[in-house]
Amino acid sequence: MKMHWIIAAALGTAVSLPALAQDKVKLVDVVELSGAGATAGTNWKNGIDLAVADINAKGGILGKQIEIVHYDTQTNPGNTRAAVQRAIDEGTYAVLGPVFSGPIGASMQIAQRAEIAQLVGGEAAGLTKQGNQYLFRTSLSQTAAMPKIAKYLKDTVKAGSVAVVWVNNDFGKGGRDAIIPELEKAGIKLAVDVATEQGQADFAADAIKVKNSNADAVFVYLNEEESARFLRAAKQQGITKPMVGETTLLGAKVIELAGDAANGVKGHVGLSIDAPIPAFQEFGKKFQAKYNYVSDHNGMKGYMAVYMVKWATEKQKKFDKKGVADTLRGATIKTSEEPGILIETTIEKNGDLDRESFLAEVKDGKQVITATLPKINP
Amino acid sequence: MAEFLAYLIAGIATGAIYALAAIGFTLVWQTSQTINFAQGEFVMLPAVLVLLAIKLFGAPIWLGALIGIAAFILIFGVGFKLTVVDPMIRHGVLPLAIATMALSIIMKEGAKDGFSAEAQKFPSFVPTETISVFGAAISLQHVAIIAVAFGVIGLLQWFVGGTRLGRQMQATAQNPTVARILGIPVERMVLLTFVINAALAVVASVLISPIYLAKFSNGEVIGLFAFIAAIVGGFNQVRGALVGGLIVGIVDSMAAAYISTSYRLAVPLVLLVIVILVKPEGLMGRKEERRV
Amino acid sequence: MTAPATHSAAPAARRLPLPGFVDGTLLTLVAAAVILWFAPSGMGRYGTYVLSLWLVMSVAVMGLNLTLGYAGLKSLAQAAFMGIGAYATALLTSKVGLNWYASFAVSGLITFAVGLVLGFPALRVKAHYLAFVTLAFSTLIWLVLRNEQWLTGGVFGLSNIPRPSFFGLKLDGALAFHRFVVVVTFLLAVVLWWMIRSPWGRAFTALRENPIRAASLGIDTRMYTLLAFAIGSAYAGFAGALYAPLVEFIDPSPFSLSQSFFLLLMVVAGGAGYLLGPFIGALLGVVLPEWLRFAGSLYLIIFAGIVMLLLIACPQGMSGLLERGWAKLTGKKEGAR
Amino acid sequence: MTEVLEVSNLHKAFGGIKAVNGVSFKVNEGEILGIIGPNGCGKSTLFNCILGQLEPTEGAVKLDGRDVTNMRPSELNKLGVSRTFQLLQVFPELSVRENLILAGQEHEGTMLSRFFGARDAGLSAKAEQMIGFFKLGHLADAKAGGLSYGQQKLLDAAMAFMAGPRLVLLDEPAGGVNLTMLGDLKERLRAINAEHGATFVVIEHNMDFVMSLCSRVIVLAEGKVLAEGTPAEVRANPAVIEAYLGH
Repeated sequence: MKMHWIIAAALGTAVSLPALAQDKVKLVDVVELSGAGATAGTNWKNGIDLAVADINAKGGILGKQIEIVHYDTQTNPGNTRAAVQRAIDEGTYAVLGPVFSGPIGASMQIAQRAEIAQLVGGEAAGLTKQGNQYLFRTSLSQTAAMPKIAKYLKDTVKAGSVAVVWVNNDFGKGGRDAIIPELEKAGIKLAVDVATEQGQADFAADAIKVKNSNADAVFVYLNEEESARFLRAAKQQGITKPMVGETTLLGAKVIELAGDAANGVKGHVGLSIDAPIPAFQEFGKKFQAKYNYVSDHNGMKGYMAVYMVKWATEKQKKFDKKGVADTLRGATIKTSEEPGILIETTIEKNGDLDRESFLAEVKDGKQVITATLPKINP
Repeated sequence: MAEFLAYLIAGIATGAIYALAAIGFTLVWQTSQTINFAQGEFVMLPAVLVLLAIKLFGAPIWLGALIGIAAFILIFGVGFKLTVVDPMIRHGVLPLAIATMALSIIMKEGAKDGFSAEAQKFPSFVPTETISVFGAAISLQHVAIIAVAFGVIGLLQWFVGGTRLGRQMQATAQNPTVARILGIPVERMVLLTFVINAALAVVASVLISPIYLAKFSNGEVIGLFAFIAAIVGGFNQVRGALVGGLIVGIVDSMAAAYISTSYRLAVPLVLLVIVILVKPEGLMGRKEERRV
Repeated sequence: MTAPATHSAAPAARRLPLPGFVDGTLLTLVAAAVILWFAPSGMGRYGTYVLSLWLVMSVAVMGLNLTLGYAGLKSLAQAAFMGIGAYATALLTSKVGLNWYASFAVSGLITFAVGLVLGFPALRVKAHYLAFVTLAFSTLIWLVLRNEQWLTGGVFGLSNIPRPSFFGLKLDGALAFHRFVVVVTFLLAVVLWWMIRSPWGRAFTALRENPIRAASLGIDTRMYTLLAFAIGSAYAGFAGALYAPLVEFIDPSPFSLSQSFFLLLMVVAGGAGYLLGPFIGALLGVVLPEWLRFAGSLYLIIFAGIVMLLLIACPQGMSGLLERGWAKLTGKKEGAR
Repeated sequence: MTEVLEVSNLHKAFGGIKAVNGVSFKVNEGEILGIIGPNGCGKSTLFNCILGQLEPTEGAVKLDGRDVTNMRPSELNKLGVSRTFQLLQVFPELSVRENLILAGQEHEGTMLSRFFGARDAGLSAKAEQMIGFFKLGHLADAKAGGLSYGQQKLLDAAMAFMAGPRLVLLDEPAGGVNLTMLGDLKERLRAINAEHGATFVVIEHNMDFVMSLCSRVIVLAEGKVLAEGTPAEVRANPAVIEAYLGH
C-alpha cells in the first residue's frame, strides 16, 4: 500500500501553482539551460533577464512589473513541449524561447493551439513555412541569411568551389540544406560535404578531408564549441583557405575558444555587439557588466524578444494575449518608438524578420564589421 | 600517400588517448571485475579541476595544474576506491557498475554547475606549430600526444613487469587470494591500481584538453571510444587496451575519410560487434575460464 | 520414479492457486490505477502530462527491471528499444494509417524479435557481453534514427503523431489520453505480475541468484535469459508506442545512450527485482525534477546522488527501504515483492 | 548390470595445470559409487566436466551409451542427471518450498504451461513430500537463506531429487554437516537408492561416510585413477595409504 503515499505526494506537488498576482505580468521562458543547447540557451536567458530588469526598473509594461520564469528543456523536444504546455497552463502572457529549432518544431503547435505568441531564437528555414500565426523569430532565418552568404562567397571571396562543414543536428542540417541550393544558384561547386557530430571533440580527420578537397573556401556551420575546435584543427592541418561562416562562427565565444585560429574568419552576422550601431554596443556593455562575459547573438535575441512583447502590448494598450500576436504580425518596430528593439525590425506575415545585417571579419581576436547589408525589402 | 599519412597520424594521436583511457578500464576491470562507466568523465575532469584551481585561487598555471591534479588523484583515485568501490563491492559487481553510471552523471553535472556549462580554453604545453612529413602536415601537438602516451604506457609496462611493486600489483589483479597468501598487501595494491588509473586519466586530460577544450560533456565521447577500445583489444590485458585504442583511433579517422561522415561513429561500433562475435575475449585478450 | 514412496499418502496436489490468486501487489496495482484514473482532476494539462509521462517511463523501466532486476542482465539499449517502438508506432499510425492498437502490437513484436536477435549471440558468450552488444546497438539505432531522414524525419523528427481512439471515443484530450495510459500501463503491469509469480518468474529469480545451480536443475538458462531480455525489450517497445502519441512529436534525442543509462538508474533507484519498484524509480526520474524546481539543473546530481547512496546503504533501492521501514513498523519480516 | 554412465579418458587442463589427466570409469545402474582423493586431486573438476559445466580438453562422457560430452547442464538434467555442489547452492531469496518447486518445474509441462498454468507447476504435493522426507516440515515457508547450514545441505540434496533423477552426482554431501544430520542424510540416500533404484556418484572427504555408504570406491590422485574396488579393498591398497598418509 506504499503507492498511496507516493501518489498523494505526487498529487500534492503537481497541482497548479497559485494564480499570478494582479500587479504583475507573467512571462515564461522555455529554454535550453542544459544539454547541447546550453551555451545558446544561457545567452538567451541572460538577455531576457537583462531586458526584464531594464523594463521593470523603468516601471514595467503599462505599469505592471514583469515576472519572469525560466524552464529548462534540457534541449529535449519532449521536455520542451511539456514546458510550453506548463507555461500556458500557468497563464503566461507570451512564450519566450526556445532557441534550438528541433525543440521549437516540437512545441510550436501548443502555443498555436492556445493562441499565444511564441518568440523563438531558432533560425531553421522550415519553422515559418507551416502557416503558424503565433510563431515569431527574433533573428533572420537561414533562408534569409544563406543567399547573403552565397553572394558573399561568390562576389567577395570569389570562390569557385566551397567545402561545407556542418553539424548534424537540426541547426546544422537546416543550414546545410539551405546553403547548398544557394551555392548551386551562384554557380559555386560543392567541393566536399562534411557532416560532423554534435559534441564532437576531434576534428583532425574532418580538417584533413576539407584540406584535401582543395576548395577555394570553407563554409563552417557548427555550434560554438565545435566551431572553435574545427578552427583549431584546421589550423593544425595548415588550411589556409578562407573560413566563412554565419553569425555563430564569428561569435565572441568562438573567437575566445579558438584563439589565433579564429583570425581571418569572415562571414555574415545577423546580430553582433560589435556592429557599428550604438544601441548594440550599449547592450554589449550592459551585458558584460552584469554577466562578466561577452554576449553573443543569442543574448541579443533574448533581449529583443522581451521588447517585442512590450512594444506590442503598449501598442494595443492592454494585456491581450492573442492581441500580442495580431499586433506583431506584419508590424515594423522602429527604434524611435521602442529603443529596446535596438535596430529597426520588420516582422513579416509568416513570423520571419527583416532587418539590416552585417559582413564581418575576425582581426586580432576581434570581430570587425566590414559592411552593412540593407534589409531585403527596405 | 600524404593524405593517407595525415589520416593515419591523426588516428594514432586520438587512438593514443583512447588507449590511455582504455587502460584505466582494464585496470579497474582486473581488480574489481567491474566496468567503470565513468571512465570518460575521469578524463574530462582533471582539466576542469585545473582551470577551477586557477580561477579560485588565482594561481599561476603550473600551481593550478598541481592543485587540480593532486585534488583529482586524491578524490578519484583514493576517494573513489574507498567511498564507492569498497562499500559497494560487497553487494556484487552489478551495483558497482551501476554506481559508476551515477558517478558519471555526478561528475558531469558537477563540472557543469560547479565550473561552467561552456567549453573553456586549456593551456597547451606544446607549441601549436605544424611540421611537414612526406607532404603531410603534422601538428606538434599530435606528435607530443603520441610520444607522451606511448612513453606513459611503456613506463606502465616496465613498472608492472620490471619492478617488485608492479609484479605484486599484477599478482593481485590476477588472483587476490593467492596474492594474499604470498604476503602481498592486497588492499594497498588495489588502491595503487586505482591511483594509477587516476594518474593515467590526468595524463590523457592534460594532453587532449588544449585541442578538445575543457568541457563537462567531453567524457561522453572519450568514454564511449575507450570502452570500445578496451573490448576490441581485450578487457583483461593492458596491451589489449593499447592495441584496441590505436585500432579504434585509426578506424575512426579512416571512417571519416573514406566512409560516410554521418555514419562515421557506426564503424568502430560495427568493429566492436564483429570482435564480440568472432573473438569475444578481444584481439589481445586471454580467455577467461573460471572453476565452478 | 517420481517421488519417494515413503510419503505417497500426502494430500493431492492443489492445481489451481485459489485464494492466493489475489495478493498485496495486485491490490496495490488496482488501487493505484483507480487513483490515477481520477488523479489529474484540477491538475491542468501540464500536471496530467507529467503523470502520463511517469507511467509511460514506468513501462520502460518495468521491462528493464525484468532484464536487470530479475534476470540480472545489463541492457544498455532500453531507450533505443523505446525509440524503435516510438518510431514504429509514429510511422505506422501517421504514415501508413494503421490504428494504434495494431501499431502497439507491432512495436512490441519488433522489439521482442530484435531483442532475441541481439541477445542470442551475446548471451552465448557471457552475460556481460550483453552490455557491450547493447551499447553498440543503442548508438547504432540512434545514428539510423538521426541519419535516415526519408524515414524518420532525421534531426527534425516526426510531428503530428495522432492519438488513438477507443471504440470511436476520441482520446485527443490530455485527460482522456491519460486515462488510456493508465489502463494500458495497468494491463502491462498485471501481465508482468502474472509472469513473475508463474514458474517463469521463479526461473528468472533463479537465474539472477545462481545461474549455475539453476542450469543443473534443468532450467534452460540461455532460453530464460533470452526471454527475459526480449520481453524486457518488448516492454520498452510498448512504452515507445505510448510515448509517441503522448508527446505527439519524436526525434532521436530521448532515445540516446545516456537515456538508457538513466533508465538503468531508475530501475536501481526504485528497487531492482521488485514489481512496484519501476514506478518508484520512474517517479524519481521523471517527477523529481518537478519537485526540485528550486534546485534547477542540480536535480540530476541529486538523483544520481540518491542512487549512489541507495547502492551503498540499501542496494534494494527505495522498495527495499520502504520494505525495511514497513517491517520495522509492523514488526513483520516480509514485504510485498 | 547395465552401465548408466561411462567416462573414458577424460582430460582437463587449466593453462599448464592438468587438473584431470585421463580418468576413465563406469557407473552401474543402482550402485552407489564413491570418489575419494586428497584436496586438489581433480574431483570437482571431474564432476564439472561430466556435467557440462566445464569443457573437457579431451575424452568422452556417455549416458546410457549415448555421447553427452559437452552437453549443456540443463539438457543433461532433463535426461535425468542431477547434482549437488561442493559449496552450498540453494536460492536464498526463495522459500524452502519454492526452492523445491523450482527444482522440479522444468520437468513438468511446456514453456507455455509454465507461463499460463498453475503457479506451482503442479508440484506442491511433491514438494510437500520432499519436505517431509527430508524432515524440513516446520521450515517449508522459511526463506532458504535463513536456514542453518545443515538444513540447507538437506534442502540442497532434496532439490537434487525433486525431479526424480536416475543418476545423482553428489559433491561432498557430508561437508560441514553435524553428526546427527549426517546419519539422517545417509539414511535418506540409502532409502532413495533402495526404493527407487537411483544411481549415485558421491565425492567425499569423510572416509567413514563414504565407506559405509558406497558399494564401490574410486581413488583419484593428481588427476588420475589411483585405485578402484570395494571399500575394504581400497582401504587395504598400499598406494592409497601412501597417497593419503605419505603427504
